[in-house]
Amino acid sequence: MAGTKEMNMAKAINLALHEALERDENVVVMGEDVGYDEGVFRITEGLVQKYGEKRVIDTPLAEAGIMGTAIGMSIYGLRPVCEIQFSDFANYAFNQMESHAARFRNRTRGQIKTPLVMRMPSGGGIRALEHHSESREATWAHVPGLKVVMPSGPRSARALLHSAIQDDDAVVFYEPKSLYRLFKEEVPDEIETFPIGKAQVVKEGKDLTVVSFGASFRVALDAVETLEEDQDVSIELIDLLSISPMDHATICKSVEKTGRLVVVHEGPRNLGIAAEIIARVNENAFLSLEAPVKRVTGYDVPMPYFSKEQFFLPDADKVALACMETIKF
Amino acid sequence: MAGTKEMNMAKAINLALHEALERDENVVVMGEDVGYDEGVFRITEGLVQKYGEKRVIDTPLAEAGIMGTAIGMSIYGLRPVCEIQFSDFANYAFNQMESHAARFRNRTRGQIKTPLVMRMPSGGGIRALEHHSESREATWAHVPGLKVVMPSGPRSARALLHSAIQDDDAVVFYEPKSLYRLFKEEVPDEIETFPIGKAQVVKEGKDLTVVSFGASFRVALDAVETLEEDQDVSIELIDLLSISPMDHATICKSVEKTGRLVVVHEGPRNLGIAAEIIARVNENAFLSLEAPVKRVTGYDVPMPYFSKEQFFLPDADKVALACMETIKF
Amino acid sequence: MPRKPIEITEKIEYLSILDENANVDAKLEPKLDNATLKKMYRFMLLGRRTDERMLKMQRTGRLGTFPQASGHEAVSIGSVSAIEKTDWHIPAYRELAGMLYRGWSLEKIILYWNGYEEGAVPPEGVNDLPYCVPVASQLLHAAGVGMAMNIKGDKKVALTYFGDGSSSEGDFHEALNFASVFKAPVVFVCQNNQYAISVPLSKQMNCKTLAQRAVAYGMPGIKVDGNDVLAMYVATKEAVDRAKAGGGPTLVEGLTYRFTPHTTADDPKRYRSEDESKEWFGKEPLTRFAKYLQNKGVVTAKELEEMEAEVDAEIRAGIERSETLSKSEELMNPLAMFDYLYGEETEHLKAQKEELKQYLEHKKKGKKQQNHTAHAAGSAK
Amino acid sequence: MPRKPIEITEKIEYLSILDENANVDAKLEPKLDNATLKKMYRFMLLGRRTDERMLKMQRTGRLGTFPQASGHEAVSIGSVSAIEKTDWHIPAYRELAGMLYRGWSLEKIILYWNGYEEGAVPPEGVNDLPYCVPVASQLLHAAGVGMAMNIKGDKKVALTYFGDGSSSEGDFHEALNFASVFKAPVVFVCQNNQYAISVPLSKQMNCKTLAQRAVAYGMPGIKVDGNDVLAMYVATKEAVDRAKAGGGPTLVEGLTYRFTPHTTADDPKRYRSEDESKEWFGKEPLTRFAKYLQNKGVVTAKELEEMEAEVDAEIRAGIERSETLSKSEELMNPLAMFDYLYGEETEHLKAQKEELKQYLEHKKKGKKQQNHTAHAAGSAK
Ligand SMILES: Cc1ncc(C[n+]2csc(CCOP(=O)(O)OP(=O)(O)O)c2C)c(N)n1
Ligand SMILES: Cc1ncc(C[n+]2csc(CCOP(=O)(O)OP(=O)(O)O)c2C)c(N)n1
Ligand SMILES: [Mg+2]
Ligand SMILES: [Mg+2]
Repeated sequence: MAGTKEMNMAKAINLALHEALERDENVVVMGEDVGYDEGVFRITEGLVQKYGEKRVIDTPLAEAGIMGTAIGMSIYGLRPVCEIQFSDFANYAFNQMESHAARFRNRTRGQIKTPLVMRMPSGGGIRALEHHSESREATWAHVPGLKVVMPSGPRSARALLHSAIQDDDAVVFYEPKSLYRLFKEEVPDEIETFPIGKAQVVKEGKDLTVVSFGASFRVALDAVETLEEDQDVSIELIDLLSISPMDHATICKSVEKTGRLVVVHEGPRNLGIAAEIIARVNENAFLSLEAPVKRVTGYDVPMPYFSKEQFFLPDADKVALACMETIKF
Repeated sequence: MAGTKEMNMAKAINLALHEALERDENVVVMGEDVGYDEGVFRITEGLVQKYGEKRVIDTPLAEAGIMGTAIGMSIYGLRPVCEIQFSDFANYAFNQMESHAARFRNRTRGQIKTPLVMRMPSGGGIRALEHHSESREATWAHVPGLKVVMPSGPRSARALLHSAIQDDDAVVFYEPKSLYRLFKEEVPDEIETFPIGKAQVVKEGKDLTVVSFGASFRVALDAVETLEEDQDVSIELIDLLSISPMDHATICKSVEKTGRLVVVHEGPRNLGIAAEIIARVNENAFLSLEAPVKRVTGYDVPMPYFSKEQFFLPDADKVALACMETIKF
Repeated sequence: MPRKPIEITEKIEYLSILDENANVDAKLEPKLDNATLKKMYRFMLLGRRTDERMLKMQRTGRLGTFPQASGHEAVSIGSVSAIEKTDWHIPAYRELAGMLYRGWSLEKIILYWNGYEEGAVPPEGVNDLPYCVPVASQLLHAAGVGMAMNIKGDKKVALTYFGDGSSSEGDFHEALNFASVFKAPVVFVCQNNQYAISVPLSKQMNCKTLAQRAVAYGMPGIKVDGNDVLAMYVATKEAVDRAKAGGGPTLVEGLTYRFTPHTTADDPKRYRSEDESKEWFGKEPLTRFAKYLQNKGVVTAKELEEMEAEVDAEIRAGIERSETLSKSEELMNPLAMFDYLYGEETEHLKAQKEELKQYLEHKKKGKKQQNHTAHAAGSAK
Repeated sequence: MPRKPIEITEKIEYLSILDENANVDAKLEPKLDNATLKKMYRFMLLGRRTDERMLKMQRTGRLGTFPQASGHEAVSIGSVSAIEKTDWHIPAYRELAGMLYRGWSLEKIILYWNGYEEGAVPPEGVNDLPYCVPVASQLLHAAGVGMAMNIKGDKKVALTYFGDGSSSEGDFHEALNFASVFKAPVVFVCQNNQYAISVPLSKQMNCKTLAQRAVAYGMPGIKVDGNDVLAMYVATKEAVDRAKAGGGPTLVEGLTYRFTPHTTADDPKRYRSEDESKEWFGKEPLTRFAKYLQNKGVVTAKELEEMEAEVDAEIRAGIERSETLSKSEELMNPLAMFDYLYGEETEHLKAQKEELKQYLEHKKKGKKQQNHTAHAAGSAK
């Protein structure tokens, strides 16, 4: 790798947007307050100043409108990168995404495609108002025809965003907002892409596999590091990165080695991503499993108002407990 | 049980609506074409004639409008029973249901409730147009705060619909449309309710548990009956009925006995109901499992246009194969 | 500190040129050459006859349920003939005539309603989207296409359609608003057939005209006799020209009537009176246009007859091609359901495709075995 | 076969009664008794001072992010004072003054913005819904409440609010349309502060006034000086009376200005000029109303001062109560997150509640142990 620069995730996403606008004139950025306000999280900083109002578009306040017109624009040949201000409000765009972005290619036997990205901050941990903290990636991942990815830090955010923008299909790009400015990481000077549909084994281990993604990945990492320091255990840690398509092969390979699995995510448990991971491990590595797979996830309630959101969220202690229970099973 | 009458599922649902309007003046029926047209499937036959336009309401063509105003009406004290013409179009109502119907009680600490029903025909098998055949119950079941049920025939349809209407929470009521007029069944004269959140063991067995619901339940039943006739096997068959809350206790108890499980449903596999069932069996009956759980489900593609929908759908042969593979594992 | 009326500056108009008795308002009559006029009529006729033939096919089990389009030919053809091939045509599902005009083959149309994705693949040489089922959602695509034209600096227009009932959907509102804010070159044509399945417009909205909804978006609105193909043409052409000149979108309401049930699954007697239907049959769009063409000397009665025969032959040939195609290996291949979802094959779908493939092979073997057994049993008799 | 303009029959008006210099149009002035006028002012003041105090709390970490409401008092109070307790009040999130007027306690307001569901529980004795975050979605609830009133034959009204930007959402359209079709007694009040966060109204819609959107629903629309509490009262009262008399809904646009950032997380310098803000500060709603009250002899300068002191004390007491409450066992109990989702306890949530409970106990034990160890370590020193 040539040079690198240290930056936080907000900056890394902003960098990817600058780079994408620079290298491909078909890329446009659109959404509520993405122009002169530079986004409520300042992710679109400097874009309208540099690329003008034609390519960095402050839209009316209407999520179906944003995604529906983005579909039209993508069919025309553009590559819209849309910001939904908070993932919670993407509910309003569900029909456009499910009925159209997910289907145009299939129903026209490959003739029409919709290369667009729906970027959205998600998840809890920043003491935000109600309807500003949910993690409902499973809702989108259940839609055949969409791709759903979620980075866990600056480098994966920038790389996955480039992958998403270059992808010829509609990609839902989750931004775990609690990570925006949580930490910095080295990001290569050269534009990098991560293949959509591939997980990363971040750390090898022998006794247990832990799979996570997004902000929960940081929690899982924290737990794993503490456990390996304090206890005599060796844990393999996988960053899912791509939620759909999901790379169960990497997970199953790991479980074949460790025999045990804990999945950590912030979204509700019932029909959450962990359920599908368990189902695939059951299908592909059943005989390797030596203990039930543990789910450390959000509970099946709406995210509590922020005074008690920390109790809803997975934390390192919850993860550590689950890991030890699974190892000792 | 006193007397019974034989009827098909369309008639049984219609009966429940008549009964509900009759016994509770707060019940109102609303939706597109539910009045003089009596619904595109004629489920609302005779209602407007008997209960008038104030209580049987032809709404404008707007699904968010239907569910959003129903929420307001339910808060006011009514019990709206809404028809979404095809479940596919409920996409448009997703925000109202997810952000509001699922949350009012919780966010007001029990002060405000939204007793409403969202009825909708779903699933394939009737050679319908695109966007008229999907099964996406998992999308709704993943929403904390909603209840989701799906009957598998006339009797369960009428009983569950009464339960849903009497329930103080928002209930998504799936109607597997291919069953509307497929067969008749004895339905008791007295009004009957089935507890939401309870599955039914329809048939006991020793070698394998099969769980299904809705139209797929008929397919599963068919397969089970054939298998027991043709092969030396004993299969326990469970009709899930309630998708959320889900009665995993009944499933796990069965699996503890049989050690083997096949789940059959029409919706896409990825993050479908079977995934959650597998996850719960993994959590609660891990040591009993003697073979990987098999999923016989729709594939992870949009429902193909109808000339090839039968290949997408679970059929009795697919189920039978999966059962035998699981038993022989 | 006054109390005063606010003046509405949006121009909302009504237009009719060719009345039901084929009287024409010469001042308003568009200057169309004979070839164009003939082409317009021909496609109205082709649309009508195809619709009728498809109904027969449906009744005899050779076609799936479909939304009939008889009566909607003038709205569709009057508007579509006002745009160029390179412009965009974004239909709902009653634009049969217009789609044929744009080059959608009869076999595609039939394949679509017979449950083949191949029927949704747009023809080459035009910029068309396929039928759209979730009502009003296509309007946002049109707005987006129009926005893209502005971004790219292309002087084109997007022509899109929706029903009267569909104007109740939120997507209608968002689409007209986006188009208007971004001055997108879009013409929104309402097929106002006065019913959404069974629900009459008076229960769908509380305003006198659909056209006046344009006031909410600061755009011009025009209500047109939708059975008058000339008026539809004029209204659309003005809107197209304005859009291409940077004047933004227009709402065109074509008042017409469904001469048929909503779809082949519907029974309009439940909600429409026979009198009402009869009255509207009298306003039928083809008859008056045929008369106009004859009066003008564009076609003779004989030519009209010949056209009927031509159209009939064309439809027969189309049906035949569609039936051949639907029996082709490619179109019958169920495994194709996995092939077009994403730009590349995913491992996950590859596995499901394999699963279905093996199942189909297993079934085939099973059948062969059964046939074999049956055969053996037969020969044993 | 004419071409003619369509006449718009919906009445769209503009209303202003009390101008920024406190000149009053005597012909239009509502006849309100002194007690009512005073009450209106008092709640405008309470709203303003609460907003200001909450900002200070937020800046010092004692409150979460919240949308500030300073400047919106006249729209809120002018309208809310036109309904009865038994009517329904369905706010968005800038109706701080109106909610206080309706009986929402200060501690509830503060609890809400401090992340406690208890702040969303409506007070007894009124028919209020809590704050609504997904913009425009509450308008459908109001339409439904209005429809229910008609079904039940209740002569009440639902008063609901939304922002200028929110009128771009599809739910806005569907709500106004449903209300209008069903002649539901609903008054839709737009807090037109000319911005949706940073996006000015000119980029949100392309029509001159928001009020004219009423034309699309066949309902009356009125644009009001939203800093003029008398005009807001008159416009709303007329709409309320009409609604209760069966005349259906009205759209009331109150033109005003946010004197603050959008929320405490926002920086308006990015998108609004200081000049513009200064101009609007000059149109401030409280000052002119206070002058009017003094001119009219309703209050004296001294009384106004006393009111300030009272309000200040009230806010202090409210903050105190909220801080006591937020430390109460009940409000601190994380396990409550499982208790209100459904009417009955489900097995599934019971298990998750138990899981969290055990985890919390485990943590507590861990902490005790740690403390113990720390203590032991300390004593060992
Ligand atoms: C979002 C959505 N809801 C419901 C339907 C079912 N549906 C199909 S056509 C129709 C009526 C449409 O009425 P209108 O817009 O007037 O068009 P028309 O069919 O009369 O041409 C309905 C309710 C649908 N296709 N899409
Ligand atoms: C559906 C939805 N999308 C986005 C947001 C985020 N958001 C909160 S307020 C706001 C601007 C609202 O503008 P306006 O309607 O004019 O009301 P104002 O805040 O100016 O009072 C936005 C975009 C939201 N709350 N809901
Ligand atoms: Mg219609
Ligand atoms: Mg605003």
